[in-house]
Amino acid sequence: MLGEGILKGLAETARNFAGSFVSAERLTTVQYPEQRIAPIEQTRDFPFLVYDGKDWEAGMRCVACQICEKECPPKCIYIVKSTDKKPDALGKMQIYPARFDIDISVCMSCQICVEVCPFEAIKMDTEFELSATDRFGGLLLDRRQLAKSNEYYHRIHPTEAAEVDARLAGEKAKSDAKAKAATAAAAAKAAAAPAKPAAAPSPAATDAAPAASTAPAETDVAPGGNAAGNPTLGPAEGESRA
Amino acid sequence: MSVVFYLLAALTVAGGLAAVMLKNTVHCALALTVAFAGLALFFLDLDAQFAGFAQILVYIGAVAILVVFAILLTKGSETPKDGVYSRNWLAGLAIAAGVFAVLGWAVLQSARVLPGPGGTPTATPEVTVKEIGNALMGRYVLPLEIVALLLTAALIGAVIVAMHEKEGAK
Amino acid sequence: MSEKADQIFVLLQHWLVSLLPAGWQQPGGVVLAVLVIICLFPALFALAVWMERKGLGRIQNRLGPNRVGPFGLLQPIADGIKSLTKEDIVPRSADAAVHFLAPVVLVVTVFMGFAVLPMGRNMVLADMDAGLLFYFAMGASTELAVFMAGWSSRNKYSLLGAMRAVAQMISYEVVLLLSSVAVVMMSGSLSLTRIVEAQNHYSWGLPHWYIFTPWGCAGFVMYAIAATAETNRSPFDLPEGESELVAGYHTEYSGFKFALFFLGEYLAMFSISGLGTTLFLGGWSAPFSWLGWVPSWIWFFAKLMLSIFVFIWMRGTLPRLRQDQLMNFAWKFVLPMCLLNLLVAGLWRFMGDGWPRWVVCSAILVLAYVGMGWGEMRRKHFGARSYRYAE
Amino acid sequence: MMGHATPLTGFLLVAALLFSIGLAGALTRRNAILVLIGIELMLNAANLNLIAFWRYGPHPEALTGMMFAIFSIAVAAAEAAVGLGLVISIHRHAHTTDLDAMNRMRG
Repeated sequence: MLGEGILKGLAETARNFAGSFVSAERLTTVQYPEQRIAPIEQTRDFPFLVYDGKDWEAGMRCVACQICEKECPPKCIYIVKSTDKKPDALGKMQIYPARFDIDISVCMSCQICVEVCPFEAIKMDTEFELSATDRFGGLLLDRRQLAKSNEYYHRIHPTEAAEVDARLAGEKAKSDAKAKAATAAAAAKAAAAPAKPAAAPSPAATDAAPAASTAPAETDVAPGGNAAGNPTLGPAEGESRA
Repeated sequence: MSVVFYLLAALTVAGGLAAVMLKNTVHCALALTVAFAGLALFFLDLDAQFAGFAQILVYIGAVAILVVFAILLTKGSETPKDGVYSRNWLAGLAIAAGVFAVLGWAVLQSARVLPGPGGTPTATPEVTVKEIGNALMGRYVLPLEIVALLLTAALIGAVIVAMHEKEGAK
Repeated sequence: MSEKADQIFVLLQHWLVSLLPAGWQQPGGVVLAVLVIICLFPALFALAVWMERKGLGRIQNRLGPNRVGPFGLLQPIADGIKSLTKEDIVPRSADAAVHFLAPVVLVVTVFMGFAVLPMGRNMVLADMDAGLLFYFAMGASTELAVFMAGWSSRNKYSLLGAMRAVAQMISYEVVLLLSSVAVVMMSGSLSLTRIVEAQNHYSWGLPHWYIFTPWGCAGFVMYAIAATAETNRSPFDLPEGESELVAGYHTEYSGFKFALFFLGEYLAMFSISGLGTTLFLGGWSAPFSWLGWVPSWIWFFAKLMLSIFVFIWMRGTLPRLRQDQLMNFAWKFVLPMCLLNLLVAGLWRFMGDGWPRWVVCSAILVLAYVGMGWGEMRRKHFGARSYRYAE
Repeated sequence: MMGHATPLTGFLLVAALLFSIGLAGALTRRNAILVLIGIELMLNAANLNLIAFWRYGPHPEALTGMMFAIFSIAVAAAEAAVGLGLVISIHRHAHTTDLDAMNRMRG
């Protein structure tokens, strides 16, 4: 019958209207500045740079590889490489960004920079109250304002931070094992060197041994090195992304 | 001559003149509504309440909107290229002036020749809607039915004339 | 005592007017009444804006404004100040004179509609013999103001919005007139005070309001539909369809002129629901005979606020109608029902008292409603949309 | 309100003036719609005469003048509707509302 749907609709809104006075949990909104709804874990607003340890400049993971700068669709990241190097978490000497600016008035929170970063150096923040009086300078965050500690990262994205830390710890363990193996091999080679004058007739064996020992070391070093050193696009890339 | 009469006369004549002389056609239509409003106030001034409200309802409510719709449908709101007045506008003006001279003379002559009723009005008749209803249903029932027929015919006719021809439209 | 409370405002007016010198008494009384209307209804407008925002909020499971003042009561005043202080931008290509005149004409004609509404026992500004015709005459000239607004802004969207608004208002004004003609036929007079007096009798405590008769109920439903469309509200607010027409005919208005349009829309809502209560809900007459001691003007404003709430309720519920659905509905469903309602009212009048006329009239109306409704729904094949392109 | 101060001739003169303005508009304007506006003005002037004569006439209670005016308002509305319908359909075919250009009937 014509008009039935209208009556049903009106009844529904009437129930909603009356219900909102009776049961409080119908009201989904909160009084914003005073009460807040905890953001869900996957919330993402603007990127920030992660650093380990206390000193933000020394512990910063970013190595100014500029992949995120190239990949950023709205081109809101600007990186200037440093001239000198500083040791990174794995102790390897790395370049660091002398200047790392993100224009959050341009950034569209697409999280592509986080996905392409091979060093887990940039993550998405959940901070959204970023209003500034000066619309250009105020919204251009420099390196100092972007750097936030790993603990902060654990606080806002607990599970994701745990995974990242686990993977980094794994890599560190692997590179430590490799380093230990390298030192052991060097020590063994040094021990083998004084024995060489005594055992001149057996050079072929030592040739084979160093080749063998360097070959495995080579293969060991390659994945670890790539992880820590300058990343080259290709298999290593695939592995760290997974 | 009471002040009200002069005011209304000025309003109506100004509206009429503007409706005829303005360049932009939509402004003419709006000036026309001012003339209609002036006339409606004249009717109220002459204690013809029903006619005054009917005039507002029919003219300002419907005819003015109709004229404005017609202007927009025929792209009349852009100022025409070749002048607003037709070629032989002078002859038209002369004829109109002549007509006004004749009418004015006739009115003034009649006032001089027929004193008495022409001058002062009779007592204000208490015209109630009930009397109008009785008159419409009594003496004027035939014109009422004919006007009803005419309005229906005009309604259907106007729609058919202005309707969009489906087949064979150029 | 209740008699004095009922006539409190009339006595107040007489007392104030008596202070004036003799010659000025009559015009002074009228000016006083006009001043009251001009102050009262914008205040009610502020209350209605507050009711609308809180009501819509509650319907949508949220609180609605509660920051400015207790329960957000000062929110309309804050909106008013905001719109007063906002910059009033007039587009360069706009037609300045007509652009300025449009909101003025709209608000003036809507205010003049209040002159004939009886807000309480002998509390009417101008008790005209053809009061209803005066009201519709004023209602008809608001369309012109809408067109002036749309055309003078020289903006495609506002012209489109104005054309849609005027087309809609004209087709639903016919329905508005016809549904109130049935009331005029039964009460025998165009004067609104006599219409209210005709409804002011009681049998077994129940009032003789016209809504409690079959033709009156059908007439009221159609009047409500036409009233919503006439004021561009809720399901018929296509002219201000924010999504596709930005803000319809008042797109190019800002600051105080936009506030005037906003005021005009709400005043139109007030005056049309005021007329609705006068025609169908018995104006200022009490709902039950034993409630007669309550002052009459309280009933008028209670019914007014109730109909405003129904407007808000419909706005919170119903989706917007497309232009062709809206026009088809007016010309193909509501208008025939109105004409039939006139016949049924005539039948009601000449069948004399008794239950048979109740049965016959309601049967005809229900049958017509279900028949046309069924016919309408059956042909409605909700298949793929067909498009007609203008040549 | 006591009787009118203005004599009948005042109203007749205003009506005559309005009539001639309408006639001037109808004769001199080029756009067809403005000719229709002129005709509307002439019809209204006639209505004003009808009401003036009814009001100042000997038997105002006979309502003849006012009835004439009401019927003439209705007929004028019908005429305006049909006239504008014609103008719109002419515009659709000839793409002009310029009266001087509508000379196809000249043969």
